[in-house]
Amino acid sequence: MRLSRVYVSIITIRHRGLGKATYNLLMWSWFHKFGSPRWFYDFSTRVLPWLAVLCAAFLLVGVVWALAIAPSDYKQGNSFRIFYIHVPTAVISLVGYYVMAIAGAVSLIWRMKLADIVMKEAAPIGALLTFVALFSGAVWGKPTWGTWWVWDARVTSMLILFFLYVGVIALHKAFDNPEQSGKACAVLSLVGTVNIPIIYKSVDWWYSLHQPATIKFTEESTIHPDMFWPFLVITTGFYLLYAVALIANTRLGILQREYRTQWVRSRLQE
Amino acid sequence: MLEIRELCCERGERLLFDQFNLVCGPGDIIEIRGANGSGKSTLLRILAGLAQDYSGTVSWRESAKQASSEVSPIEFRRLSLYLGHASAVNASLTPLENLMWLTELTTPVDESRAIAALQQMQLGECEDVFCHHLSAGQQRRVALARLLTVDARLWILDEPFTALDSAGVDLLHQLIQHQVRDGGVVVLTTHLPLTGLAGVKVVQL
Amino acid sequence: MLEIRELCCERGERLLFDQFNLVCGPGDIIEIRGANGSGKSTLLRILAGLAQDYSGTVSWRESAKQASSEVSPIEFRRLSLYLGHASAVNASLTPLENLMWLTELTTPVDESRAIAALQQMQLGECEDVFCHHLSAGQQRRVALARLLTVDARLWILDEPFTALDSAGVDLLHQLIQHQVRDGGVVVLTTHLPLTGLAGVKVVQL
Amino acid sequence: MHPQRKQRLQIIVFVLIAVAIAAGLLLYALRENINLFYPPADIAAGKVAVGQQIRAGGMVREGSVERSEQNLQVRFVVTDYAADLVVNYDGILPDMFAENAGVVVAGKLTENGEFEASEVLAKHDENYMPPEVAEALEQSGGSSEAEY
Amino acid sequence: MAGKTIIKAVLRREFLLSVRNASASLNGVWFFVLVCGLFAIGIGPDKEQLGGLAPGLIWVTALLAVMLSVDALFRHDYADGSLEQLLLAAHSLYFLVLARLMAQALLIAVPLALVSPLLALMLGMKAAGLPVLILSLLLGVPTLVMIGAIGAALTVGFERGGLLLALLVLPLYVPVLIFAAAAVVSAADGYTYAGQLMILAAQFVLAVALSPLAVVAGLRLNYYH
Amino acid sequence: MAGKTIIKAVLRREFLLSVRNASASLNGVWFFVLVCGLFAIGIGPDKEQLGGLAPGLIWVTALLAVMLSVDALFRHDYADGSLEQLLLAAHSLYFLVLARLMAQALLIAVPLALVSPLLALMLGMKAAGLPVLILSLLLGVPTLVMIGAIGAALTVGFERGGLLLALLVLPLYVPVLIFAAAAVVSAADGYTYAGQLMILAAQFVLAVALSPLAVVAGLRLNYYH
Ligand code: HEM
Ligand SMILES: Nc1ncnc2c1ncn2[C@@H]1O[C@H](COP(=O)(O)OP(=O)(O)OP(=O)(O)O)[C@@H](O)[C@H]1O
Ligand SMILES: Nc1ncnc2c1ncn2[C@@H]1O[C@H](COP(=O)(O)OP(=O)(O)OP(=O)(O)O)[C@@H](O)[C@H]1O
Ligand SMILES: [Mg+2]
Ligand SMILES: [Mg+2]
Repeated sequence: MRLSRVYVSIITIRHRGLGKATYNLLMWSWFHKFGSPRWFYDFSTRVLPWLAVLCAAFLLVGVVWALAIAPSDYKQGNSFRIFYIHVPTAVISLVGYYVMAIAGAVSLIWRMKLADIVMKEAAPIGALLTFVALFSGAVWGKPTWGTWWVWDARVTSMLILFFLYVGVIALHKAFDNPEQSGKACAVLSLVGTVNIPIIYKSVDWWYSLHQPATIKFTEESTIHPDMFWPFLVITTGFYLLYAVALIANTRLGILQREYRTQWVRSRLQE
Repeated sequence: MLEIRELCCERGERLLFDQFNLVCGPGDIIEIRGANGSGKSTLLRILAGLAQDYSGTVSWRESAKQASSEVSPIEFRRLSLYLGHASAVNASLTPLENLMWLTELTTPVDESRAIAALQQMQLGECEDVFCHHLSAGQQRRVALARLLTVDARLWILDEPFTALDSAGVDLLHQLIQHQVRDGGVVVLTTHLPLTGLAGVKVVQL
Repeated sequence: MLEIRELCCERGERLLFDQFNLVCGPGDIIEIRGANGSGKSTLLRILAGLAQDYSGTVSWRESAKQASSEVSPIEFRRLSLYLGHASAVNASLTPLENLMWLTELTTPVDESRAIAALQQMQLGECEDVFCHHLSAGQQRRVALARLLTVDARLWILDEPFTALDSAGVDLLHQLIQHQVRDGGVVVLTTHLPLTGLAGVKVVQL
Repeated sequence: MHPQRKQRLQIIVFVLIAVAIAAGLLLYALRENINLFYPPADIAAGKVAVGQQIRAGGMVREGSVERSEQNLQVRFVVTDYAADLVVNYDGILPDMFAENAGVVVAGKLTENGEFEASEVLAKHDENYMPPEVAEALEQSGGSSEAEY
Repeated sequence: MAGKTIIKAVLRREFLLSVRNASASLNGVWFFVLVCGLFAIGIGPDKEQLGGLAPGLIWVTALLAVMLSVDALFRHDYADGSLEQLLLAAHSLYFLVLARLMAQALLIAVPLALVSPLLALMLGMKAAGLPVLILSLLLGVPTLVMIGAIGAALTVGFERGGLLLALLVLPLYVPVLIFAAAAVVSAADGYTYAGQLMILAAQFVLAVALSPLAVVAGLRLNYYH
Repeated sequence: MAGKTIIKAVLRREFLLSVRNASASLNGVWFFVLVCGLFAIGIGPDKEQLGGLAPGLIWVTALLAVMLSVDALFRHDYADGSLEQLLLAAHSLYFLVLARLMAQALLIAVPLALVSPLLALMLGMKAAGLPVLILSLLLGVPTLVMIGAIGAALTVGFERGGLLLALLVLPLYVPVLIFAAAAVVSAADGYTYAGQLMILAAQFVLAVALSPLAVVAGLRLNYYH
């Protein structure tokens, strides 16, 4: 009985009987400070320009390298270059879902406004990336597979991912109270996180035409280094682009949500 | 004992109430008064535990002195009864079926008591007519019959007199009087003059 | 001139009214009174032309003398305005959008008149809030604003005072008084004492 | 215990038990072969019934492609380097279809052990390299399966 | 003329509501795409097989999408009392209902028709069938809306009307389905399809003229007492 | 114990309502039968072809039938205020919601499973697949109900929620569809299917435990203010 009580007090984060320090740690007061929209807005004002410059640099170098300098493929010729758009967008759109879902979880559990805004802004960006991955894949499919659409595992699961994003966006649009829509979208994206691995596994098992992984972490990649380096550069550029887009949109979201507060007024007047 | 401290709530950029305080104990009838749209219903929903976006505290204590006697939310739901603008009467159930369900959400009840309650609300004849055939006042009576079957300490009634005829109003007055005589608390809103009730404390919103 | 002859209506094996007769002319305020479930709403719905299973006749004549001056059903709909328990206010439209639509079903209207009507009903601030955010009384006011924009001769109002605060009740009293002074006819039900209105004819059901 | 906490504990215990059961079921399921995609070796081992709709895949064996003169009939051998599968197909082949390249065929096995394809898809392999490298590899006798 | 004001008012409200409510017509399109995807997943990815089935699958899906949209047509207005006010409008209900139905038909048919070529290609339908697919949807979906509205009017008073509606309406959808699918299949295979389209058009014209009568009667029925 | 009374009360009401409301569960069955019939019409009656497609078609149809049933799950209770009273019940909502969902799952799954062999035979599926078809429906449909309920809870406040629900819920239905259809196909072709059924069962168990959490959160947020 005593054990269960300890357990319950841990999971419900009850502070009675716990040390003040532990309580502070568990209540994440520091976490809330950094989670305040105002802190984020000011912080990002300083960071965003640097990030944007870095992003532009990586993308520029990456694009030139990928399109002009990197060799063409021995089988596919120049159509292989779609690789440099397709793979980064595909990977980031997946990562983006988790960014959204984690932000949703944080906003639901700790009622953090910033997380709520991040989650909502992550959805359209993710959907756009997914769309680009689908589209570039389709364009690539025509020369390589002979058809621009197949119901293959990865392709199908990507389509489903797209719909998961669209669902979150539609749900967000359907409410007119931002706090309600925040909770609703958080619940939905969390349900999605439980499901995404299941969907991926199930679809993966279902049928496979799409190629297996080229870029591997545990063994050596099956791509020639001359092709791999520009890929790394451009992928870094895309990650940065994602970050820049998310931060910029979040700033807009913050302004929209907090436009009545004193600090937003003062920032806008500057 | 119900205690409201520094309640503050805003809706669509309008501050409905700010720094609202209220303490009431056994035997109190509190009438929340205010013009249309002043926030009475919102306040009652917050008391009942339905609305969530407000700041401040609402608590119910078993004894006024001990701070530790604050009850848990589930316990509070067992002790309180909320009756809002929507009467929660399902159109395709009979009055008895509706009443049984609504009651059992908080208090176990046997059918005979429910039937007696319906009879007291003058619904004896309509016991097994589907509720969508009932008149507006009769539907309200079905919802109000719950006051007779549930053993709650705190009643939260949002315009309970709506659609009732004068006999119904009198009956409800009696029920309220009875409840506070037993040491209960009643918080209600209405736009009618509450002349039939003694000892009403009016709170202007 | 409204003329009801030998109206008879039964519901679920209960005779609500039998051989009901009523004649009223310009300037009349008729209050239908009765206990909950006595059939007031049913009667009003029959008058408005919504319910159909009854026997007897309901007719509206331009002049009391000529039998041939009875108007056609569509003409009658243009001349009458029915406001029932359900207020016909769509939750995802704004008050103005709701009012415009409801009015234009019978009377062409321009927006400025509708806006003025809403202002008179104290809804000026909520002009473009979606109606599901409005309080019960404010929704009722949206429905009632139609009394100001529609040019009807006969008002059929089923418990129009529901959810209104005392200012709202006074306002509605004035509107009714104004309507009958202009030679209109008002048939209404309510469970409130109509002390604020002069010359009400009560019909017990 | 506080009734509220007791109920919360009940929920947690319930969820944990459910997750454990689900994990057990999944572990059990993963031991079964539930894939309908077969390499030629499995087909040769008789794991596939005649007439069953399946998908098979592997490399197109070099020099095995025979095209008909009159119509679109093609016949080629798919191999996973452990066993061979003879495939017949009547239709337009995708552009990327080539000897020594990956392919996925959908269809069914016929009585004579050959595969009647209703669809042929070129499966792009996961190797990317410049043409010169590929040529060099070719000359040195390696296959495109080369590792870096 | 007063009639025009009323019809305009009804149309304005219709468009306003369809814009407000979670962009309902767009949702119809998403539903359309999703269900086609589900079919591909359920049946298996064999493109040749899917290509042959595509006209049938697309049309059955369109039919379900219409049914779902139509279900909500009067339900909310019934609940909040707007429907009784519509029935008391000072104008022939036939034309009011017709206006609403036409508006809905437009709002539902056009998005479906626009997105259908994409789906058809994804399912591997032959490109030759595409124009006829679009045409058949533009002609057939409005008919489905009109027929569905009859069911919606009859079931508006029931709590769980959605499935009851399906039961009433789906059998009536069969003629449209048959001719529409046949037209698309013929076109995809390079045969003549004018006949089938003519029949679809005839059905459309009939539905436009007759269904408002039935809808009005159905709506009135709910206010019998 | 008070908890038991409440759960019993919730279950009693659920069954009463489903009996009263135009026998809603039966309507699901009719929908199931009708749509399968439409497929036979839309695709053409080539029995051999249909037989191969049958598992997929039947399962997609079942999935739509469930979605339609689930849509009404909370809508009416929301409109008449019963839902707020449920949220104020003196018992952990998790178990109350779980009870309702289980009741609904039973009411929906059993009739579908019972009628499915008939449909399968009509569509020309091999008889070997029948027992597994029934089993897969009994295991899979409850999962669909649980997942669908999450969407229903989130969209309960919207006028035209049906299509939005589809958008939210159908993508999540994919895993169930894949394994269920695969189990039936394997069984019909004489292969092992235990693995797929196990996975279906695992999904069911997970859904039972987790979906009430999401449903409760979803219902609550409609009463946020
Ligand atoms: C519409 C069609 C397509 C879609 C939706 C799609 C989707 C994806 C996705 C989701 C990934 C990331 C997978 C992961 O990280 O686990 C990916 C990676 C990749 N895709 Fe595609 N794809 C499509 C077509 C193609 C085509 C036609 C090709 C070329 C033959 C291709 C080549 C690749 C490559 C090389 C990768 C990187 C794999 C790795 O290294 O992990 N894709 N694709
Ligand atoms: N999103 C919103 N935007 C603007 N105003 C809102 C919003 N949500 C709620 N409100 C306002 O909040 C108030 C809520 O009022 P509430 O229902 O509590 O009033 P009430 O005092 O019960 O009125 P009544 O006497 O009419 O029942 C209304 O004035 C309403 O207009
Ligand atoms: N099918 C039916 N079976 C039994 N009784 C029915 C049926 N349909 C209607 N009734 C009865 O008919 C009466 C209709 O009452 P109506 O709504 O007209 O009352 P009312 O006078 O307006 O009452 P209130 O003051 O409560 O609004 C009710 O008593 C109702 O019980
Ligand atoms: Mg109120
Ligand atoms: Mg009445």
